[in-house]
Amino acid sequence: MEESNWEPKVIGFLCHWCSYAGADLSGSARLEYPHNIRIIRIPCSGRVDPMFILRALQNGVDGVLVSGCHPGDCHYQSGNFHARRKFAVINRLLKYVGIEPERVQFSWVAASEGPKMAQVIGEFVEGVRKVGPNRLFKDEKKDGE
Amino acid sequence: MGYKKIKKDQLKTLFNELSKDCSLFVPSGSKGYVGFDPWDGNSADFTEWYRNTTIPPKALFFPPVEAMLRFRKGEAGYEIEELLPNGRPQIVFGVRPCDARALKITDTLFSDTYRDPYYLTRRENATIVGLACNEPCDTCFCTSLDISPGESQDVDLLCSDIGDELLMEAVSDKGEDLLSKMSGLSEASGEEESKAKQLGDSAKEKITRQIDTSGLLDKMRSSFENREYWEDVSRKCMSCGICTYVCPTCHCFDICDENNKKDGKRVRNWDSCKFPLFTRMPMENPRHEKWRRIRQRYHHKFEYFQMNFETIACTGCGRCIRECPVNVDVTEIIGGIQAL
Amino acid sequence: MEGDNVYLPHVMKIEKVIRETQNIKTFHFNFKDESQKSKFSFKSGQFAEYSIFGEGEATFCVSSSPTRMDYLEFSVMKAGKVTAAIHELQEGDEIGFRGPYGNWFPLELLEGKNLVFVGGGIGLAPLRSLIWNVLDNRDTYEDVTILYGARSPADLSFKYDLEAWEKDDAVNMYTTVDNGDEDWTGRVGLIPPVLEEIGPSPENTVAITCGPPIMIKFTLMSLEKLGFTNDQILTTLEMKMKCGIGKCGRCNIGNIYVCKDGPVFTNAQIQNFLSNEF
Amino acid sequence: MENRLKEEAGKLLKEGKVDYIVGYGKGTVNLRTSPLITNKEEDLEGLVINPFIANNLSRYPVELKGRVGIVVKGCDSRSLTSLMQDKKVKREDLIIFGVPCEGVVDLKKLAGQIGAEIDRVTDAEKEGENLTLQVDGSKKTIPFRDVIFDKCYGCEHPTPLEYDMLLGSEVAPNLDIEKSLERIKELEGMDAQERWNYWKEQFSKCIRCYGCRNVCPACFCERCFVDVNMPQWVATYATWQDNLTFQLIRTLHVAGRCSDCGECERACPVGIPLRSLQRKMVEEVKDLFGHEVGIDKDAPPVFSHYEATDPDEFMK
Repeated sequence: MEESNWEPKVIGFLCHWCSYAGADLSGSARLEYPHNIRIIRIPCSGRVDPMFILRALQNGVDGVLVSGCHPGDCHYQSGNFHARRKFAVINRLLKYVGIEPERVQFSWVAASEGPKMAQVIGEFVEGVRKVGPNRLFKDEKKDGE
Repeated sequence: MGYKKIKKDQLKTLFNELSKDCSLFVPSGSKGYVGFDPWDGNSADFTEWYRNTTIPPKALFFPPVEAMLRFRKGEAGYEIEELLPNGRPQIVFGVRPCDARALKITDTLFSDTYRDPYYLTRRENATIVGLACNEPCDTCFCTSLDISPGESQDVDLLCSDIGDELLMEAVSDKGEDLLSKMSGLSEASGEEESKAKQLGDSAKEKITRQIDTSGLLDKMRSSFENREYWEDVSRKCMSCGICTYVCPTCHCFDICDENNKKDGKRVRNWDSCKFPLFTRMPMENPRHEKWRRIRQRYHHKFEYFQMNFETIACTGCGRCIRECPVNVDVTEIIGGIQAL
Repeated sequence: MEGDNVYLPHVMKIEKVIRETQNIKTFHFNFKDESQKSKFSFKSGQFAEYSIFGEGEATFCVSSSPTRMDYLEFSVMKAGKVTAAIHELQEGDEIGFRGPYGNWFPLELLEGKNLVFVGGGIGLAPLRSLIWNVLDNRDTYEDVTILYGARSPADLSFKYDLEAWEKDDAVNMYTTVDNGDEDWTGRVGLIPPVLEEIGPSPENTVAITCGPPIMIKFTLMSLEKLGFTNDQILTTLEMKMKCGIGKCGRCNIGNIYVCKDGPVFTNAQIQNFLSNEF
Repeated sequence: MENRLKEEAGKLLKEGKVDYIVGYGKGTVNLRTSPLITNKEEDLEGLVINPFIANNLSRYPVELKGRVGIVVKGCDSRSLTSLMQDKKVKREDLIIFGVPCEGVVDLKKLAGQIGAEIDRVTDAEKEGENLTLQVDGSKKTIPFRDVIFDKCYGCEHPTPLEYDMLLGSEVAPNLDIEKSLERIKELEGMDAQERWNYWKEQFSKCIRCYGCRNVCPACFCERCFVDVNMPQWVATYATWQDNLTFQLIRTLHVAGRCSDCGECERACPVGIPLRSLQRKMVEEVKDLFGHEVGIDKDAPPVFSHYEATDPDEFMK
């Protein structure tokens, strides 16, 4: 893709009970958020396996946003608390191996926070735009014989 | 065929020259382990430190992963494109006698009944330049398998390190041909020839580790049902694939597709009988238990391969002993079988 | 696709999908490049490597008869990644196919003999290739007896074949299920005791059996009781395979490679090596 | 010490208190030791304790059915405790022989130090602060601290925390954290792109032998995610992309369980500096949750519980 007209393509893993509803709300309130995001609804942020994030990046998306209910608001009581521990180490590890922190982000957005969801997505996409297309897993030279 | 020689400080020039028309591979430690790497024009000083590689030269002919074909789905359905290795000639410089023998062993397998075009194309395009061992490792036991550290009929051209110079002798027509193309060589004297022989003999003496192959076929057969023995010797094994991947004769593989239905490659990759998944079928797995897998590995090398191809599929290179994280030792296991 | 690269698959077109049971499907398929078809031949008992591009290869026998070359057939039980993808196939889809590999049922040894086929579940697939082969040259063979069993009426595969053989006066057809249901009026019972009840004479007879390991085990015992010698029993073996040509190293039982030296063995051969590994 | 071990281990087998003894025996390769796993009393004569007992044996009791008498160093004992926390082994099924550890010799380092390969060494003995060697027939003395594994410099618990019998007297930590984290600091000094390229290069070497996974006591999954094919998370063949993804996920799976025993790195035949990933996570887990691996066998595993006050300044 030409660098000049490149648009970030990002994935959002949003929890069904809060962030997904939040995105829904921001949509129905006609709040604009960038269409660069493809949203995948998940039952709970606790469902997010680090594999999802790495596979998405390996398959070429430019950024991954994971969003769930605020601590204390989990539909399953503690899913997001457990998720938070995981996210904390994922965050540190990915940064350590050299994945730009802008590419992988975690957030808490409640069902009622339509504007916040739009804002989070907007800022996230801008952050990804700043670091450019994801070439992390690309081979430099064309493989093959 | 007379002996030629080259000064070691001329090797760099020689390598630069050889690598013009072909891919030249030499021992290198630049990646953090010793392997055959493409000649990079830098240092040809491996003769000073090189004993053997961690990854055997089989990897140049039967790589850990290789693309076999490409499939593409277009308007008219799937199209298949064969991906054979390019025909560029290769020279592998510095192959030890054990590994040269190992290539002969895998040759038989890959040319038996059905030709394996991937392996054989590379082999046909390759010239193997051997390097006799002056300093075998304490894990070596090639002499038990009819291999001499100082000689080899399995290479195309054999070098012997006689100090400041390498002595060279053509073994095959390919080797003769290569030798005739090399510049910077001079004739070797009879004295130097005998020095090489002497070094070879003393290398032979340095090898103390051994296995006893006499009557081994029968012993293997009768040890097969000795479950207690196999359970005992396999207890410390961690079921990783190191021994099989560093083995110059292990050749088991898997065939996989890239996860892309529209445009992807079918690849062949190393696989290992040490992994439980190797033989797993949906309903059952004949080698689910570790001791069965270990038994398969040693029986394959020392019994089945010998029955099918008249040679033991082990050359005593000692890599499995050196690299095993828990020190499973093939000489101990075969010794144990002989003592049963 | 010319040349001698044994790993290159032919592209095949699926012509028909038949749902046999809940987890077994049969596929009719044909060469996409028709010029390849005339060059192709196989024998009953041989197998091939079938692939779904992007998923991988899997091993199945060719379950149609070489006497009927309008199309080829294979049958698949859904069990893993590739078989699940195969079960998704629709008419017109394309698959990869390389083969045939392995040995075959020795027809010349069966000539002039009584034949007893004993099949269980999807194990009828390789047998039906041979059965149709035999029936298409009916005069060459003596009595033909077929015993087929499955766990339940719903698990019976190839019902169209069973029906045809049932109607054929030149075939002694027996069908049995381990457990019947309210609609089942046929025989109920495990294959080995039913076999003993039918009691085929071993005189000038060859038994050919294929099915799940446990069925094979007890069927062999029943055949022995009936007086069959190991040379009179043929079976096909199943092992995990990948290359199909004796190189990849997984399907061996002792020094015998099921893909290259089999998959068809006499019980005498099996007795020689099976006591070995399993 | 060795004699006491042999005697006590013998008693355990004789009295039927354990089914197996898991310790160290003399290896078949110069200087190396090898796991000695046995249910036969006569084999116990081969038990050794010396500065070359590199293996972490704590994985074996998970696989062995029955009760086990096991020899552990400091780091190994914490792996074992972590396995207790994950309910992979039961404390009551174990008789633990603790070995206070002053460090284990890294044979690669030793070879570098003496400028010769290990098979030239005919004899090696720790004498006080030094290692005395016979190299090609001549005596050499080198400071012991110069040839131990990097992990040993960062070892805060050289004496096992959990044991039934301590073989020898407690050893106080002799820390040189900086030296232990040298490579990690070096990596942290690079920019993101350089770091990524570094790992990319390292994992281009990986041949997927799974040595790292299979020697790791924290890798106890019945079926590893790389061996799962529905869905196929990671290709089974080696590409640097999948190799890296595999190792990153593995690193996350063992985070909070890894005691920095360094076995992964020692096992790796192609020399990938795996400890630089694992040890980094040890630091992070400690920093984030104040959790140190294998300290309290009754505590829940770090990722199966949480605190309301866990850090989340990284969350938006």
